[in-house]
Amino acid sequence: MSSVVDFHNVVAVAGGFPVLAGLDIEIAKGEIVQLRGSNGAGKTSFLRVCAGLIPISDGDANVLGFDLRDDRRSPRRYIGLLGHDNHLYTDLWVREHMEFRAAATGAEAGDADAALRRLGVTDRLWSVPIERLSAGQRRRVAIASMLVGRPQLWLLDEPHAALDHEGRELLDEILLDAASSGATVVFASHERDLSKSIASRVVTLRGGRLSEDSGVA
Amino acid sequence: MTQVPDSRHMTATTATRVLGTVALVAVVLMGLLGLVVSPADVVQGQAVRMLYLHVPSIWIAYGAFVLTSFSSALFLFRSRHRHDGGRHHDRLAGSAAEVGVVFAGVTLVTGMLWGRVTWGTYWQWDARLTTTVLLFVTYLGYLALRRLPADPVIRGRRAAVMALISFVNVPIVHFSVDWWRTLHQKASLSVGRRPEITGEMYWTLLYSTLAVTIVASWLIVHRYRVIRLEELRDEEALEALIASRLREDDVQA
Amino acid sequence: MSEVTTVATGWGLSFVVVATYALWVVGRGKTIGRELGIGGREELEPESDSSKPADS
Amino acid sequence: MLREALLVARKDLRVEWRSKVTIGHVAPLALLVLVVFAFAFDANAGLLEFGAGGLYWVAVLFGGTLLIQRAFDVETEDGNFDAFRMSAIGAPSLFLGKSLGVFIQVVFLELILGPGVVLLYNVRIDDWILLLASALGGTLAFSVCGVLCGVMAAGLRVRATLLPLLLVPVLAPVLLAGSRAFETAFGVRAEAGWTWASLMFVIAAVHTAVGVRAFGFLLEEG
Repeated sequence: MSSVVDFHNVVAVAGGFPVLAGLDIEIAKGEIVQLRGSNGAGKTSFLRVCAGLIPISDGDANVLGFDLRDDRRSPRRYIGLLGHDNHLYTDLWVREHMEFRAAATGAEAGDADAALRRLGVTDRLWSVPIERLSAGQRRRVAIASMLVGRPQLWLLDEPHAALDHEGRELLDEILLDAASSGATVVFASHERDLSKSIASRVVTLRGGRLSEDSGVA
Repeated sequence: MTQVPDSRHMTATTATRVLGTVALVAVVLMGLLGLVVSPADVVQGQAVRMLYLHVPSIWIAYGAFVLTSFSSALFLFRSRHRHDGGRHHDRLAGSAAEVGVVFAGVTLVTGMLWGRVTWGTYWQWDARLTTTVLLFVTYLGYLALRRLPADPVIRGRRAAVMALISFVNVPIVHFSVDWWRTLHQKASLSVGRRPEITGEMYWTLLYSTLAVTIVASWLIVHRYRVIRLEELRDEEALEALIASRLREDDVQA
Repeated sequence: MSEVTTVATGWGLSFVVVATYALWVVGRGKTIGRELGIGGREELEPESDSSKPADS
Repeated sequence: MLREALLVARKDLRVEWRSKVTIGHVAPLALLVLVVFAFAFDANAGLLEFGAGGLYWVAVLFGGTLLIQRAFDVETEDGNFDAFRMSAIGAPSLFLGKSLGVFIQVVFLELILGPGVVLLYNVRIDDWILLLASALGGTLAFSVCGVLCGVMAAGLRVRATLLPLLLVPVLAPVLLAGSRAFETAFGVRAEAGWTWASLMFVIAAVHTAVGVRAFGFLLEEG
């Protein structure tokens, strides 16, 4: 199986701080990896480096076959990133936002509707300004925005945060579906019990490096 | 300038010590020539002595801004091929802009005082003064952008783009202000005609330009090295942080 | 203001501006150098005149 | 590229349509500026009529700067620049799209300010074509320069103060040209209106070229 993420001794600096300090990790296609670690361990930064948003200053990093030292842009179109922020235009209606996101990733407007339905955002909410949604509903719209791009590599930062029980199960189901259809999923989460159910591998980061790795299940 | 002192000498090297001495002597000589030896102008009287500072300062300010733009362009488009990631160009752009702003300030001060004597007012909407004041503020903005805390590469790129924007704007500002002032009020312009400078005055002016250029180069070289030191300090702090992250790992693992 | 005073003011102000800037640059270099723990040599012979700025 | 730019512009106009910041906040403020100018000139009809062209552009600058601020706050408040970096939309398209969005909003602002100047300052329009052409050129130049400077200040804590500091010197020639061109169009000055109008188109073209080439540098982290 080819590796989707292949990091060797990666150092990355953001804002004058070494967010990754020599990270070695390899993630294979179809894996569901849960990232753990205390605050500031480098979980978010790892996801952003994978997405090509933070440049690497040392080591070798390969994502989806692209060498991040040469080209941080090309892999992005195959990657879906759900950050801490939801990346939502809060003034827009849910449907308008989704239409824009779909068009921006080259998907059809119909895909946007399907993605919203999949996340359980009902038609009733489509003509409501995102501003008026609850935190959980916003998170669902954010996940739907990501789903619409049909990424090969899913990078999610605390995706379960703000979601209710039903939402979490829904998300787990979506992630399992994605992995079984050949996508790779990496998500950061503190919640050990919950994630046990879907993660095929648990990786712990500490101080910008790999500290524990449960290995491929 | 490319060879940064091997951190033993802080910002001075033998070469720049010599340059500094030369600059000091040149300035003393410039003062003597400009203020004592050269004669007063027939039309302008003593006021002509202001030009020995004013004109070289304009030249330095413009020259420094051109250097900033040139280095910024190299930083943006040529840094891939350099092992330092173009930092050299970035440092040069930053130090030149700062020195340029200082001399643009000198240009404005001397220009206004010259105007006080020649026109009777500190400020005329003279094309050159107006252009200079706009450039002065433009590059103050550029320096403000450089001072913001940010990743050095991000900050360097932002500043470099701003330098390019400012640079393409220089001729636009120049021509528009020039047009503006020549399209009407022709009279006020001819009142303030700069004198025909010949003979001793000419040589004094030429010499002053040389002296001020030496001073400016000394300043740019030293500012460049201070920026280099700042970067060294940041790099050292970063290495310490990386080391502490590695220890953090050992202790807890 | 007479012409002579004006000229003197102009030269004086310019001198002060450039000298202040030059001293600031040198001072900043020394401060950071000391933070970095380099340039101990400089502290042994602080009167290195030529590293002092020249001004106009 | 054009399709993507239109997509971005349409999104920005939708955001405006839903939030009504231009119409609701910026336009009334800009009108108020026109009133305040009358205080400054002691409501001297002659002075106001003569200065109307310049005052108009100063009001546009004031309102437009707020618009540009807003156009980038929309992008940074929920990390939307990250979404742009991850999307298929290239930096040149984003630059053109944002500029187009700002342009259309500034045109709206001017549709309110224009009649305001005519009515409040008792201006008589001599040359409609020159007026419209210079308004078009000035607004284009304003939009592209504004977006270029706007992205540089975007997301920074000091953005509210930094943006005008960067923008106003860059726009100084536009203000100069716009004022002179309008004065000719208002018939208070008999010279070179068209020269000034064309200068603004040149400025717009030059900065568009810079923006298309350089916007990518401003979007990436490192």
